[in-house]
Amino acid sequence: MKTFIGIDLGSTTTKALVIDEKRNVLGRGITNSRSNYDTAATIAKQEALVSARFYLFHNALENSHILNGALDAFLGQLERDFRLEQYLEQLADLEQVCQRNVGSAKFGDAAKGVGLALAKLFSLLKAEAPQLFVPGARRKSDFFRDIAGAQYLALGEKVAKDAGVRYDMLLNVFDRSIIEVENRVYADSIKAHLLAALERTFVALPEARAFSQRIRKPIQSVLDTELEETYVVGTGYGRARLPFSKEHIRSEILCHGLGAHVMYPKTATVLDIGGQDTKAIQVDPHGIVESFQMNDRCAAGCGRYLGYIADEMNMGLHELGPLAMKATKTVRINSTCTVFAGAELRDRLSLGEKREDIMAGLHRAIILRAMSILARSGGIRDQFTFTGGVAKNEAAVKSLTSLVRENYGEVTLNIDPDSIYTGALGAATFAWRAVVEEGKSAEHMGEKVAA
Amino acid sequence: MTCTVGIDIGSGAVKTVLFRDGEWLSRRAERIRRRDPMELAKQGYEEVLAEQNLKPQDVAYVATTGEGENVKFATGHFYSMTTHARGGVFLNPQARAVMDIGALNGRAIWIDERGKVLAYKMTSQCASGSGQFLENIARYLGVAVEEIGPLSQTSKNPEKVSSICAVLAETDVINMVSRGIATADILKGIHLSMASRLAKLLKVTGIVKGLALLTGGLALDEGLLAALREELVNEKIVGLTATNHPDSIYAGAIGAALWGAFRHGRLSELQSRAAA
Amino acid sequence: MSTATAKKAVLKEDSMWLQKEMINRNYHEVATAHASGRKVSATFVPGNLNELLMCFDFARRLPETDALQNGLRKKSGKMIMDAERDGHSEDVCTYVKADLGMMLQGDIGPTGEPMPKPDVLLLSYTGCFTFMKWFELVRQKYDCETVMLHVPYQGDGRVNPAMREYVVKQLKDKVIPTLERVSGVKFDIDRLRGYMKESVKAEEDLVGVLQTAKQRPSPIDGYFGAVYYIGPMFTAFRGVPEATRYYSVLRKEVEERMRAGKGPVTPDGDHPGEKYRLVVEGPPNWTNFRDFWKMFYDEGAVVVASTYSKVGGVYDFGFRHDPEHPLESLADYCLGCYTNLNFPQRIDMICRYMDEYQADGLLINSIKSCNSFSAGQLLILREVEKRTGKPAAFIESDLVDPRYFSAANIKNRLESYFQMIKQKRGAAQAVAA
Amino acid sequence: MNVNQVVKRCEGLYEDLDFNAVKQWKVAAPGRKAIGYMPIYVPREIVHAAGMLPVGIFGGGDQLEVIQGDAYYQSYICRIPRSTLELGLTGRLDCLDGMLFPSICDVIRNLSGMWQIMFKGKYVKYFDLPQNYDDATGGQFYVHEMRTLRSDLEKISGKAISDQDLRKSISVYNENRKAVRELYAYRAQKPWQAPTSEVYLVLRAGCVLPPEEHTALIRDYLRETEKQSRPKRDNARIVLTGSFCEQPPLGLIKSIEMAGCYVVDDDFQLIQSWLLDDVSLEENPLEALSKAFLHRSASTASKYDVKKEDKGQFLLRQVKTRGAEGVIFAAASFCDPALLERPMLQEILARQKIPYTAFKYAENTGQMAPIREQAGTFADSIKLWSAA
Ligand SMILES: Nc1ncnc2c1ncn2[C@@H]1O[C@H](COP(=O)(O)OP(=O)(O)O)[C@@H](O)[C@H]1O
Ligand SMILES: Nc1ncnc2c1ncn2[C@@H]1O[C@H](COP(=O)(O)OP(=O)(O)O)[C@@H](O)[C@H]1O
Ligand code: SF4
Ligand code: SF4
Ligand code: SF4
Repeated sequence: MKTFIGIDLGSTTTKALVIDEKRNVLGRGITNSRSNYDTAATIAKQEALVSARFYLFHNALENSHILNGALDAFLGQLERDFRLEQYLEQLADLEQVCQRNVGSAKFGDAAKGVGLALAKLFSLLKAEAPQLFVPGARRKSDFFRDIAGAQYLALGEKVAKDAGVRYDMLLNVFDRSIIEVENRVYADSIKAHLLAALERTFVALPEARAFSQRIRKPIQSVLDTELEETYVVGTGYGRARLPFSKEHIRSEILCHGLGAHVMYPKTATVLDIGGQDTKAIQVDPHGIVESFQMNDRCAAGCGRYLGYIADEMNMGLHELGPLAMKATKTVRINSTCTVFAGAELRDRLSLGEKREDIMAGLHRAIILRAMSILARSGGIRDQFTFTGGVAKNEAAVKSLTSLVRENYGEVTLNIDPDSIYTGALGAATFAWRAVVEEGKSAEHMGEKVAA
Repeated sequence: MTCTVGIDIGSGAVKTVLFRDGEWLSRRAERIRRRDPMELAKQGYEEVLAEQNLKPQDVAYVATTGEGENVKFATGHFYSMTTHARGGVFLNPQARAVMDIGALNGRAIWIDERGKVLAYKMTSQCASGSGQFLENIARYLGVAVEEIGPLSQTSKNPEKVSSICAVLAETDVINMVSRGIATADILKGIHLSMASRLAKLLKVTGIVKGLALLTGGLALDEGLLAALREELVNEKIVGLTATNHPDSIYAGAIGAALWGAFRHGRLSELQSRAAA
Repeated sequence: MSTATAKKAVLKEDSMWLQKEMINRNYHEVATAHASGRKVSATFVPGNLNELLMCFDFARRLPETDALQNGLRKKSGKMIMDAERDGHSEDVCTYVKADLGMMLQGDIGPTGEPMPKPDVLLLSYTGCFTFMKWFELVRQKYDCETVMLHVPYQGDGRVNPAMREYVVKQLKDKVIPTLERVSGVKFDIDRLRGYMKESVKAEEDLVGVLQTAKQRPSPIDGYFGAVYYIGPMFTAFRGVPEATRYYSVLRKEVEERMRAGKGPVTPDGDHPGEKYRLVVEGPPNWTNFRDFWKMFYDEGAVVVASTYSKVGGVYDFGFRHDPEHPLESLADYCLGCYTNLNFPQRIDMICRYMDEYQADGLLINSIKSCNSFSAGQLLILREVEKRTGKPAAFIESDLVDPRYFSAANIKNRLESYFQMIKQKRGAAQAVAA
Repeated sequence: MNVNQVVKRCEGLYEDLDFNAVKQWKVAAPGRKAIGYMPIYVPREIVHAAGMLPVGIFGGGDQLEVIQGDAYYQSYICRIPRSTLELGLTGRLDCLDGMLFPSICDVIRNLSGMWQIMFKGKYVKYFDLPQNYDDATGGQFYVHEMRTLRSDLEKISGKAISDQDLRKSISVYNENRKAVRELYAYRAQKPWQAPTSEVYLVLRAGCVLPPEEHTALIRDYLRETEKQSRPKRDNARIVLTGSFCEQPPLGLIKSIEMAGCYVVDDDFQLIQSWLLDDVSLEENPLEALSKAFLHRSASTASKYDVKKEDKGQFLLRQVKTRGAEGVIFAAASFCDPALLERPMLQEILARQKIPYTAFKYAENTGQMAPIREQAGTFADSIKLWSAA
């Protein structure tokens, strides 16, 4: 079948989104942006296509009425099992790379001990892996680097102590190895993983096993359907480095404007807070951008700010919002310099302020900056759509809501749980338009992405 | 016999030293790593005392420096440039400039042979030349802190980081990695940008010749030292020679302990005069 | 056809060559002034009293032009750093720092010849506060005689008689006597009149050249190209017969391009075709001038009018130097400089350009250095958008500080802007159809 | 009122971003009008003589959340114009019937035009100050500027301003300036009794109070603080300079004092001490004001020094007459005038062997650690080495 793909190569995360000829969203994929843009784009796209398969599974199984009430539970389990399969493969890969790197590191006499400790550590990691994917498990994020990293840190300290090797050395081996592993694309194993996951799922859900033959059939037929990448459009901060021709690139401003419009057709103002930039965009009733403003060269008050804060507090990004929500007052924070965020935090802590109150202040500070950029672009008009990674943060949303009300009165505020994909949705829509409305055909893409 | 303790509470580490009549008896350095610095200060203080079998009442003056203005058990506080200057001449009597590169800020201090601050200059808000930035990047590149220096020195084509902002500089570095720039060249590039900022700070203070001693946590980074030497030549500040000292990280704490002794002397003098 | 093209190419070379020659000769004149017994003056571009300085036989330096030339030659970065090392803040205008840095490096001019210490600094305090500090700094370092000409600001959008009188009085009581004393040359008002007559002719031709951009396609780029065209007029050449000749050659050349229906000439040859017509507010970036320009013509953008090409005098609304009233007209010239206009006037001017030059939008290049231009530009943006209904965009760079030119950032915004204009245009056409 | 109460009152006035004091003054009698002015100097006498209240607008401080104001300024422009705009756009300056923007720098100059566009219908004047100090040239121009202001205000109030009115107002302000001079002299003498964080607030009250009331308030403060003896600390005596426009946050002033410095002279809110001595009541009042401005006014980076030798003399006099041991340059970030002036002044201090240090701030600077460190090191070095 024909698919249209948008890829948004952000400074922090790379997002991909697939739509079909009727502009139904088939799938979304995300990965952390990394040093290798091609890889990031490829992985995001691959993830989106995997998610598209799940969507198609859903449709196929639904049509066959096999699992009636139990369909969602079944697919949820299948997805978790699939993630576990993926995780285990990457973990095995990581172990291998780590062991190799111990050899090349200058650890001298300690090398042997580190090697043994690593072996121990990985056996623990493997043993714990299924735990990470049980229903309702909390993970630091969904990226391998973060999940594996968090586990490695947590278990590594004790392993190091028991084995009498320096913890620093274990950390160093990890830091060296993770880059190599995360830049590997495991394209070939996806089908195999899906099939293996299916087996796991049948184990986990004995009720479903009864219909295993009838379930396998539609799944296999979905797997046999070729998802033709009819047209791909790239956007985002790193778009210039995508191996696409100019025809296949759109500015991120246009994509965010259009994406927001597709999600909420009445959108007039869009705010996007990403990792390194904040954009305020005004769009007309057709989704065409009328004006826009971005933060200037200083990265103060963008998403990365929260990243620094999270690092400083040794917390996951998704934990910041809930902490700030517990605040009973808002500490005034004046500087939103990302780099000094940690210093500011310590400063306030030493003055005896509570963590949650400071967090509330930090979130407000970010939103204040965004409010200025919005004001600069012409203010907030009804309806107002908030997109980008920071829109996932409930404390940021709370600050925004109250500041919008204070300054602009009642406006409809749209936040989609998938708002991080807004740019990719816009790009996919441009891809669709290029073929369906303008009759273009894809030019030859860079090999790596086409592969 | 006068015992004094100097405690330097930095943003990266807490350093504690014990002195008796100008003689350095004990030391402690503890990376903060998200622990409470005030606790670490107390711990360091207790440890240096225990090491010399001393009790708190044996200590004439506990001097803090760095972010230690609010330490409860301290006798007095000196500001870090004052203490780094004094510590600098203690470590190397030839030093006429002290450059302290901490986790967040850099400072260049021009001093005389007694450790008097003649002029100084601190980095301003933006922090792409800070220790923390280097540390973050090293982590990203998978390089241990101790390896940074040696690796940087192997670089043939250093790639300079132009961005003034640490956040944007991080992106610069990521781009470099994707362009296939060697790790050594990236590290050297960062060292060079840091060095050029430091050279600039130094020049602004007005010092033209003498020995410049690196203090603080980054002083032992040989790569930075080498880069600084290059920058001094590039910038034609030829009268200055940069160097470091194995105990450079303690400079602030040493200065505090020594100034504590000095103030103690003054204070008892005043007291005896008042009694008379 | 081929002969015509060939001829035009030669002609183009004529004006370029003429200008290059003039500028180099002036640097040489300045460099050798003291050896040949001439005194040297220094003054600023906005409100430069070139004709008056000529009356005293000064060799004329313009520190802003030095900074600009050093920027184009990529030498300014180092100079700025040197000035910062000498105690200057990172926050302040980089023109000043480039100039002071050049002095610190031994005052070697952009052409490689050593520049002499000025004998007098004519501080025409027009439209920029920094000018005052700049010359105070130079005075403190080099002990030059300084004479201040305070030009009041058009705070309520007009020049009142008291303002004019104040300027003229300063010219008579302070400026002219000081220049006489320093140069040893007696002031001769008829000499001034004579130079002014030359100015008028050149001014007429310059306006003619800049206004060809009203054509579609425009034969010139009213920003990137115009900064070359205004060179002689805004510096040491206004009033010099050579400049008059330059402008008449230039005008013929441009008018010929216009008749041939050709677009502007770019460093890469002919413009690839006019897709977007823009008005630009704010000075250009000099350190990456070619790259910056390329970002425009690669996308098919032509600048049809700019405010920067008026910094050394706003001639297109009728002002000409007036040989009949020389001192009064010098005063009017200073008072009417672009940066001496108040905000409503600046906005009116831009809106007028948008309309008369049929522009698709306004682009503001905001310069970190220049508070005079930049403080409040975001209001200009909003007002012009509101009044013309045309989209405006905002980019940031610096004149001569290479650290503040972020190519990726600017390109990103420009691309988004052009795509936006295109998309809007598409929508408008769809509605029309 | 004891000294704490006086200070509390001033603090209340300082923190009140809604200018309630002005509103109260206006409603106290029908038809009253208030005119705002920005740094550094306007002849308040003329406003006062028109029966109006001159109101000093010194930005929004560190308590104001600037949202809309930021929309008009790039990151490399100082903060005072954006917070002032914020005050205006949020309606906090609606109690003003006009705004004066004196010539201080390009930023304020441009703001005057922006104000005309954004606050249509309000009286706005860019008030030019002469940079030529000859009575016949700059003086004449300046008198003309003042005359314009006078007739503008007459139009607004609907009644003429007589020379007699002007003289009366001049004498009111002569008295106010005298009180300010007393305050400065007292602080230089006993800085522990009059900490600058308090002196600043007492001065700042003059922005919103009628001059007569402010004069009384200063004297209350002096009388009351003298009654309450406070501990004297071993601090370094310094002159603080460079803050003539955007004001530092109070926390910064406190930090400097906490770090071991006594501020014995400064250039905060210069307008209050701009004219160095009494303005003559004998002459034509506008000419008297002009002469005072041209020949007897404070020096600041916004003013041209006619001769090279004049540069820095004012600062040197401050250091000498107040018995200061050093100078702290504290300027607003991105303040071109202050920052360009600084190297010249530093060179002069260096020649005189007067120690100095320098840093930048913004009116909403929140992190004081670097400030404390620099001021502290400076104080340390003065203290530890003063005997040596
Ligand atoms: N789960 C989450 N909870 C809260 N904040 C998040 C979460 N995920 C991402 N973010 C925020 O979003 C930012 C990245 O946003 P994104 O739109 O992906 O940026 P970009 O497009 O620049 O890559 C991060 O810096 C972080 O602050
Ligand atoms: N052995 C080392 N080699 C290189 N850098 C080091 C070393 N030890 C510490 N550092 C760096 O020094 C910084 C801390 O230095 P320090 O002078 O203690 O700073 P502060 O006084 O601000 O805490 C840390 O950011 C760390 O990167
Ligand atoms: S370091 Fe901080 S203040 Fe500087 S540019 Fe980066 S985010 Fe902005
Ligand atoms: S501020 Fe602007 S006009 Fe003034 S000297 Fe600098 S660049 Fe020129
Ligand atoms: S702080 Fe400085 S630059 Fe800003 S408005 Fe005031 S004088 Fe002008």
